[in-house]
Amino acid sequence: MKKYSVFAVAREAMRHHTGWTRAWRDAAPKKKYDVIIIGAGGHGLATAYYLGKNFGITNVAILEKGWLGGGNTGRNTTIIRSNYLQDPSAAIYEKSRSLYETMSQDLNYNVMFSPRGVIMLAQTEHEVRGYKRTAHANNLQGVSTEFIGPEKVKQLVPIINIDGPRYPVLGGLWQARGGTARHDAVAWGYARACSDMGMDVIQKCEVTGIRQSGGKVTGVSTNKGDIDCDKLGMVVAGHSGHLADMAGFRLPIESVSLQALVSEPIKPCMDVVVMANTVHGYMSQSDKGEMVIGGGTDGYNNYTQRGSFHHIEETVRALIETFPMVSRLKMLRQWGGIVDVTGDRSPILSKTPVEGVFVNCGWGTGGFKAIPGSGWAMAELMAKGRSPLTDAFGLNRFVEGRFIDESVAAGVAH
Amino acid sequence: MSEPVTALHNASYTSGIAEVFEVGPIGMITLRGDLNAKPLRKVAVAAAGVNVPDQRGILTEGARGMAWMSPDELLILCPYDEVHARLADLQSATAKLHALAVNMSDARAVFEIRGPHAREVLAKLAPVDLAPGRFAPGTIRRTRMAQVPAAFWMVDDVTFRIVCFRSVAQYMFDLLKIAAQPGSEVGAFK
Amino acid sequence: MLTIHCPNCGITAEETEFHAGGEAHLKRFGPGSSDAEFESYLFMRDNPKGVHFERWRHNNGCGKWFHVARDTTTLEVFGSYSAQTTEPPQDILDVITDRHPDWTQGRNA
Amino acid sequence: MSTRLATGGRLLKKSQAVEFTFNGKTMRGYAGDTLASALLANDQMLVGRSFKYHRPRGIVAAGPEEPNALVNLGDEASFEPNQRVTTTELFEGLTATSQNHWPSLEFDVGAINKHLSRFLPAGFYYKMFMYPRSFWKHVYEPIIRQSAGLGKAPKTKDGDTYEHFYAFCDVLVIGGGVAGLEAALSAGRSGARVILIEQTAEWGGRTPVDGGIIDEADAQSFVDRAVAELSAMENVTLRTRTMGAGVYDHGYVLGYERVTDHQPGVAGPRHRLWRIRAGHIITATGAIERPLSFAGNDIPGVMLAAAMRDYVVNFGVSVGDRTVVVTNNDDAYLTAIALKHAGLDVPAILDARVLPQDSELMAQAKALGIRVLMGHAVSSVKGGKRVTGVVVCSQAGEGAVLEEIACDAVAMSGGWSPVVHLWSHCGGKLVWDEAHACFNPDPNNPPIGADGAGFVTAAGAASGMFQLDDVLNDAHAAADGVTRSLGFKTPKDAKAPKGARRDDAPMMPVWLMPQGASAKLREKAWLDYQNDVKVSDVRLAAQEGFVSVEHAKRYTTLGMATDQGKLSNINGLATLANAVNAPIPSVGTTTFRPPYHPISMAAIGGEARGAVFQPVRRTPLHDWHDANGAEWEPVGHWRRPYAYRRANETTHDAVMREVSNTREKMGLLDASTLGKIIVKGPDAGKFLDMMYTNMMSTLKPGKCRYGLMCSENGFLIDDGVVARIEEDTWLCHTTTGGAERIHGHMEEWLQTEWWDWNVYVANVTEQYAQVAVVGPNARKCLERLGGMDVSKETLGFMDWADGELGGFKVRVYRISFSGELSYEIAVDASHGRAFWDALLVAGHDLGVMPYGTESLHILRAEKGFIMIGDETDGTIIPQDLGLSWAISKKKDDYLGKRAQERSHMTDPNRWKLVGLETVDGSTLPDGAYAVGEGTNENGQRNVIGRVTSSYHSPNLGKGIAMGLVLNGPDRMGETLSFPGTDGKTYEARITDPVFYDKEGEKPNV
Repeated sequence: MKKYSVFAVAREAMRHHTGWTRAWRDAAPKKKYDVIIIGAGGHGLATAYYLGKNFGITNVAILEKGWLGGGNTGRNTTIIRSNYLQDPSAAIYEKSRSLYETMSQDLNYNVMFSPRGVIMLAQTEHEVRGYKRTAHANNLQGVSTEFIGPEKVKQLVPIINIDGPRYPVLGGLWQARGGTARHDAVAWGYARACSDMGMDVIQKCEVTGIRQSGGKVTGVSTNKGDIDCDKLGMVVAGHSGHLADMAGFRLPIESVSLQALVSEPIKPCMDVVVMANTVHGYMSQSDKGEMVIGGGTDGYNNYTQRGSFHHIEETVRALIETFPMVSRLKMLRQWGGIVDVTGDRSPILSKTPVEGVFVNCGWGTGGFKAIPGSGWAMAELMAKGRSPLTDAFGLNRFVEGRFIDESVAAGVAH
Repeated sequence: MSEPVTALHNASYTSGIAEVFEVGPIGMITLRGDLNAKPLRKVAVAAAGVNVPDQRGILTEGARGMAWMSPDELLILCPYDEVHARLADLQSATAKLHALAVNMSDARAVFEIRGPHAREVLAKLAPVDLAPGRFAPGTIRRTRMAQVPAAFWMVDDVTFRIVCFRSVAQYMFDLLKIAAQPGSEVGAFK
Repeated sequence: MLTIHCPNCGITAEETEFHAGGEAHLKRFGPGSSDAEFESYLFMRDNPKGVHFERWRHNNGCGKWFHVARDTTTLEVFGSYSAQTTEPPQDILDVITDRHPDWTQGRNA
Repeated sequence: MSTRLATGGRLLKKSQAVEFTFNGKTMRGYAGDTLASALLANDQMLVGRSFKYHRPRGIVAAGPEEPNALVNLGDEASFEPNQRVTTTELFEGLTATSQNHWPSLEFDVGAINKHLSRFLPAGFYYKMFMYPRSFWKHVYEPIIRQSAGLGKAPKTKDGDTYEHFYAFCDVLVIGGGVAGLEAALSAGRSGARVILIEQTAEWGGRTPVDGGIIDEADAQSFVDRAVAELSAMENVTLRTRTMGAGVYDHGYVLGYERVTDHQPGVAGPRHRLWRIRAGHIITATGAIERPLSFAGNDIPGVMLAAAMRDYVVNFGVSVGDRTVVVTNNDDAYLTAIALKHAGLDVPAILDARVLPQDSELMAQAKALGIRVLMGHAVSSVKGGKRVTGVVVCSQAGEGAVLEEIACDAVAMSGGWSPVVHLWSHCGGKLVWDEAHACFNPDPNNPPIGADGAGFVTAAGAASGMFQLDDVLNDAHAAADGVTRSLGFKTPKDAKAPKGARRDDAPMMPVWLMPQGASAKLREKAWLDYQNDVKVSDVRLAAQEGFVSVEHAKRYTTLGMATDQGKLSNINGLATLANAVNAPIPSVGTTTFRPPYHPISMAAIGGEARGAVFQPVRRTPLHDWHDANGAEWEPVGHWRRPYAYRRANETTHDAVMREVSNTREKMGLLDASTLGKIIVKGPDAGKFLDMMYTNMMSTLKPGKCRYGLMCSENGFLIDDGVVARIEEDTWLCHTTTGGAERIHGHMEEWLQTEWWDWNVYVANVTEQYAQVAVVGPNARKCLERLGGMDVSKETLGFMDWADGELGGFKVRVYRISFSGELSYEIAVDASHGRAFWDALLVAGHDLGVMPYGTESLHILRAEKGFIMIGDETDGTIIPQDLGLSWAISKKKDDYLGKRAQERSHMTDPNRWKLVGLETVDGSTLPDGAYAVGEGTNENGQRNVIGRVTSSYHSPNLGKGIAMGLVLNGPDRMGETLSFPGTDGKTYEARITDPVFYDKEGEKPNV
């Protein structure tokens, strides 16, 4: 693989860039792999990458129904933070965040991780208490966060209105080392590195069946033929329930549409990521200058990658109230992604009832930030049969009532 | 007992494309029960002084009236100062039935929107087809107005009555003022 | 932005008048049930790419619950029916099979 | 130079001159101008800088597809960045400034990037800026960000208002060109309810500009007739300046009406967002011309041929004196002819095609003396900030120079692409049209509506019709089919007007000019003007394996600019297809997402800003609180007084005063926000036994009982006092903000699980103002009001009674959340304020003083009472909180019972509620955790408990707290360490959670 650097770019410029080679090989499936990962999104590619890098398992295929990174990896608002309340969450998200810090160098691919800082606004007394609690927890979890007052918020985010008549800003939970990254680049960087280790990234390869013998996985059927494997990882946000169906087990998952939008680009006006949970507004400014805005999820099951417009309305009015300047920007584009949501809104990284089949799903609205940590932990789980990072995220928690609840109680859909 | 006071002291706004008035207080009783059962219908008619309306219907006669709210719920309208007497009558008349009658007069605020653009003002706030011929007197519509639940009906072809919760009366009034602001005629209803 | 028909008050209105309530026809398991039954009742949800029977409430309207049969991949709606039933009625099933002859009723009902 | 012609300009009102400024320079135009035409009339060809290389940019289009000419418009409260000059109607006093340059439009330092452009190909930033690591955040990224972006960020609060409008129709026709007009006519005549919207201020679209003939008269007369007939139809609504912004599921469409953008200062909303629900949608959205990819096609003065025609015909503006036309189709000949007719010079038409014979338009052009060079192409355009000439070559070759033609403008046409955006938003599929080299809507794969049938039909040019008679027939037939399917009948004799056909020669797809252009030329051939994506970039992407169209788009940023690829998408796709040797349709398109054209955030927000951003719920006593120093706390949509701060008091002082006064004398609390739900019926007792963990069916009428509610998942979700009103009637109190939730919860179970149980519920929360009269003097105060007997004997602790106090009809509950003698009194809301005032008078010399929510919290914490939302967080079961006494052991079932039997719920190691007292009397930090020994496998410090509430108690003179602690109740007296976030560690002893009046004597007097 050709190393990327400013010198390589300069050298290529002299010959009109004719010397660049493919970022990843265009592979056809082999008869058998040690490990097959279904889903070449960020999580699937990262799982494969760390199987190779940490455990030397490189006889790996990553199968992708469409184009790699084409699911939620390429359609989220790229927020990276680890200021979670519960220990298991903080552990895996912080692992993830720390891996993001060195990802560009690890992969020799600039994923533009920008540790610009993330503020979660406290706009009610309840939120103040909640975030102070989180700050205490983070302090003991090795996650560097701080509860800051409204003046500091204003200083970090000059365009914010801290004395809105409705929800004045009372403070915020500040994670200075949170930030954003270039979402596509994460997938591309991992794909390139996996390919370089000899793994096969196979696009337009749709899995149509999970083959088993005696309760153990033997391979998959695909539109490109049957492929054998010893271990199988399902890493297909949004479609996990569908795949589990094929394997013959159920997941505590529902798939819903999550929406996002961007404004037209403007000159830099906001250097940090702001999340206003009371009013449901999440905003950062991309390097291109677009205001990147996260919306809400629909209440109904949906596989269309479209959502209902009233969620966009709710988000936009919240942002106008929080950042008055948004009023005179224009919405450039809105889109949706399918997220899979579990019974406690926390992810599942787990063995399954089928031996050799592992599942990584249920990241809901927060998967992008977890990509490297999730891959790291999933690789360990698949290679060694257990990982301290995934212990708490097993499927058995729904039987035991041992939930990982980051917000409110698991809703009882009756 | 003191004089009853409405949420907004009967505030009004008359400088826009339609006139907005907070009216009331108005006597309102929620009656729940089996609407197909004759005894209950009889009791309801006795209390309201009008017939039991059909699905989504409202019948009024002066200050009295009755509205169909759901398959097991009616709203009885009467003068505010009669409401305790009406309620007592209802409760004794339904003592042997499985039914529930409660006073909701104070729980709500009532607005009246008047003028040729009244339909447009409502159509800015409620996801309801308000074109002439599609919505007319005789129907009550329970829906959402901007961000709160509300119900409305037409008193005549240019007048609406809107009922919402008392706690959001100010919000509703502010909304209606904005929707009726000068220069905001839509001209969508011919 | 869906339109939904409420069979209780006869209104067809946009989604914002309604609240979605998840999978329909769940059987409640209470004390005395097994761990697996109870887990399944609370968390295991049908999540089909296709026909889904689900609960809705007309919360900004008549306040009543009802059921809807809907396709999760096209958002096509096959019909609304009473909440006071443990399975989808035949007329709804007929509409579904009429439009999608290959469809077979799964676990969900 | 570009200038205003003496004649022409069909849209201008020349009697009405308009003055405006651009970059501070005063300019003049006419009413009817767009800002684009007015700028061109003032020879302002250079209007902006591109995104990446900061190359000079001129106006290239005449409609919303314009990628280059974006300006900052207005100032202060009306400032708006990225406004397209082509869609901005000129008005008196308009001020515009150009964007994305420093220090000036003419001299931009950032333009150095254009000299470095060969070092900045597609994806360059993925390959560099990685070392050293810290440089990305501190050096590279800030530079890139500063160089990117377009307009300036608005600084002043928006001064305008916005609104929504809900509209319903059978047929929505989008696009007011001749196709849209004919479709609307046809639909309107059937009696269907029709809405017709047009994004510009004018009806008619392109056809009148292009000199189309309808029914043997000029198209304008058809347009005038159609508009007149439609206006007269009762069932038709017409709207100009209203764009179809997005098509959503089930026939939902956003219409974006710019109500006063063209006349700022006039009363009324600036934008109105129409939320249209249509039975069927007809998209008559026309087509957009494509640029040609040749070197230097981005130099100001190179313009789409049809746009140049628009400027001449509609606005009487010439873009240049000498215009070279370059094309692969007949349509561009119209521009040459129009220019010629306007007295302008057209030195040559470079037509890439080689044709056996001349078509009608070619013959016309030649007859006007225009030199037509077939099989020719542009090798490169000469010029910097303005075109100075073109270098001519053979299309078939590699760019060898045949001649140079001096000119100051180039009109280009690469063919036309139907506007399929709205068709595609909801999943409508496309088919490739070989003849016109474009994607058309596939009528066999429309977007699917609620009934499973297609709900969008494309008509006219938007469906791939390029002959006027085809366009009209198609529009007529589309509307006819749609109205019939909806059950309307079109009059039998109705048929489309006759459009004149033109004998056009076939177009020839040209994706690169010349076809063998060298790498050097390809590096100057722009696909996406705004984002600076060139043919070479797409080729590089393909070479590096980014062969999926989405990969190529994202890698190069093609089509991701503010025009969303309206000009670049097809050219980019074709370039990609060529690079990978695949047919264009197999490469596919990227997904079309709403909006069609950017719409204001303000319009999306509508009226919801400031006072009506969200509903505020006010109690009947709100005004009194507001007038008496209330500091508000939002609780759900309610506002409750946090404390009543007096002059010279801090909020903390106020709270301390209120707490002490309530314990010593008497406090009043506005408890109106607490939910009140009536539950009635023969099965009400059975029902409440399921809802609550307690046994409610055994409560006696006249009595109250504290109850807990759990979710089916076992967690505590609400609590409150239940009063049995009559044999078959209960009143359930909920927490503030819990009323709607719990009412809904009850209805849900009644309607969907136990529908055969005879129970009715009603949420009567807002019927009452409820006041808690609390403290040693409470009874005295009520006795002064006079009326019902409120003595201990008649109305004991946990009793309730109806009666009269001070002439008010009241219901009085002897319940206490403070541990004091306390009455909660409900009175009809319309009398609430008068009752409150009466209490203040009666209690005046008894020390009456209202208290807020913070005091409420401290009073309850002193008593060890739990608070939903403090001690609970959605993960807590009653057993954790020492509330097992409130869980009936006699019941077989209640919601949450089975869940509480799961292994993790019965785990003896669950943390349990205790009191906590610091050893030094200080206040524990809220939310702090108690640490145990060592760390877990993930390196996190082991924790054994946490603080759930913590306050300074003025009555006890020290800090008090509650918390959940591992084996807490068994560890009384032990000291735990709580590291704060302030660097200190707090030591606290485990105690009983009841700090005040442990025997509970005080409320029971």
